[in-house]
Amino acid sequence: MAENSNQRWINLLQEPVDITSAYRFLQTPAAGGISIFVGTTRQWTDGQETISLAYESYEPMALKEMHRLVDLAENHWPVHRTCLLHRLGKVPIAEASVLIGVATPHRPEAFKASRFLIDQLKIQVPIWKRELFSDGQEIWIQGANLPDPPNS
Amino acid sequence: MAENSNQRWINLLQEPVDITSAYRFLQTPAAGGISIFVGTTRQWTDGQETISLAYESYEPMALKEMHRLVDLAENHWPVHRTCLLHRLGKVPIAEASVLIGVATPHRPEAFKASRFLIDQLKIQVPIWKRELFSDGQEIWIQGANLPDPPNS
Amino acid sequence: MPTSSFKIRLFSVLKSKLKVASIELKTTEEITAGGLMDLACEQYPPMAPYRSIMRLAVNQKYVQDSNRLQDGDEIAIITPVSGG
Amino acid sequence: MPTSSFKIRLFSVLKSKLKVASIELKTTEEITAGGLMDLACEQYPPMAPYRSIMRLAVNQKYVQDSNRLQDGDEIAIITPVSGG
Repeated sequence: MAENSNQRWINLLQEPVDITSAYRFLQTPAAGGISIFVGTTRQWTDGQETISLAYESYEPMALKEMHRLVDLAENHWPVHRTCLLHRLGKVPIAEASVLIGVATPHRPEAFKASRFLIDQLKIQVPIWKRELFSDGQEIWIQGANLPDPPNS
Repeated sequence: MAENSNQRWINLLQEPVDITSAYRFLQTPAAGGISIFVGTTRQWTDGQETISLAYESYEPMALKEMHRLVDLAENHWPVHRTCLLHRLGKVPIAEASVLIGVATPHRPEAFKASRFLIDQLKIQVPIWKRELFSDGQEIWIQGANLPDPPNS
Repeated sequence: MPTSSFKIRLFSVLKSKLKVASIELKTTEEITAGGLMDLACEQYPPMAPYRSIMRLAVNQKYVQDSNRLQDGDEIAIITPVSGG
Repeated sequence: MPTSSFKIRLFSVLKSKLKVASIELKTTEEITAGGLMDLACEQYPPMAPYRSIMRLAVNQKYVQDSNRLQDGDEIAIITPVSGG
């Protein structure tokens, strides 16, 4: 009757993130709500101008952590479709570095699951951002939290 | 320096909602986070099968209420772009009836503003859903709350 | 006070029950939003079961039941909405 | 115990500071994740300022500093991530 098979699309990309394909993947008769979060390269931060961001990753581990986070989300909420895409390399201003999408029966769990996934991705998934500023400065951005070992 | 002009795209549509256009509209150098919520027609609810939904609206008032809600969101959060689209007439299974999108500097306010807008839309905006079930039953769905007069 | 006439738009379940998209009510006294909805339910009994879940919109804005109405106002009765 | 040799992958700021994508450490004693990071900081002083914000990943999973390492483990030092 109701479709129970969860599907996920998890990937690290060298090319631009395609929101249209992500949305098509998320559409399912089982869902009433789809929440999509897209992180984009912002030009200005506290008066400093960013020229571009570049992302590097420990790729096989990043993919495993992304799968583990989707496992956790599926255990907490009735998530029918999940999409986790992260672009690597240079991401110009206003373009997408990350896309998180979930499809659930109702809207509250769509918001909760997508918020959980982006918050956890930013702590757990081994991807790092290098920021190039207009004054020529180029720095590795460090997150605020150490990642946690699972079950700790 | 930083771009301060907020832009909004608010509309009632007879045709399908186009997420690609919405995303393009939301992209801006001022944003670091874009949150998009899409409400879709779900096939099954408590074992009852839905064939389709059809929406009717008090259109001029619906547009005014949608603008008022965006005014409220802009007063609460640094929202650079907002998109509120609602389809009218028949919406088949898995297709979008509503799209809410916001672009903000950081992700927490993107989630908060889009959640606020969809929750308020479902209480305030004069649009009603007629649901056709597989057993031939066809009913008007009623929301749980009376809309509130502003400033009350 | 001369007779005031109010055209009231109906939607959703009220439009289906009454099989019309609007009704017209006349009154010779000043009337509030709540008073007009009471009058509508008296004159159109199929509306009465919905009285407690009606909100009046005047000139495309929701108003409290205590609001006084003016001749020429654009009026609609709104039952709980279900868009989204 | 014979000598164990651990190849440790580096990323982000550590890779930039050391100008290499990996380092190799040898030990003749059993060693924990925390012990290996301490040893790395001794042998590569530019890493030392980052010791308190390092997490070890073993076979592509984060581990507690108290975890014992095995010969042949795939090891990486992870500083706070900043994807998204």
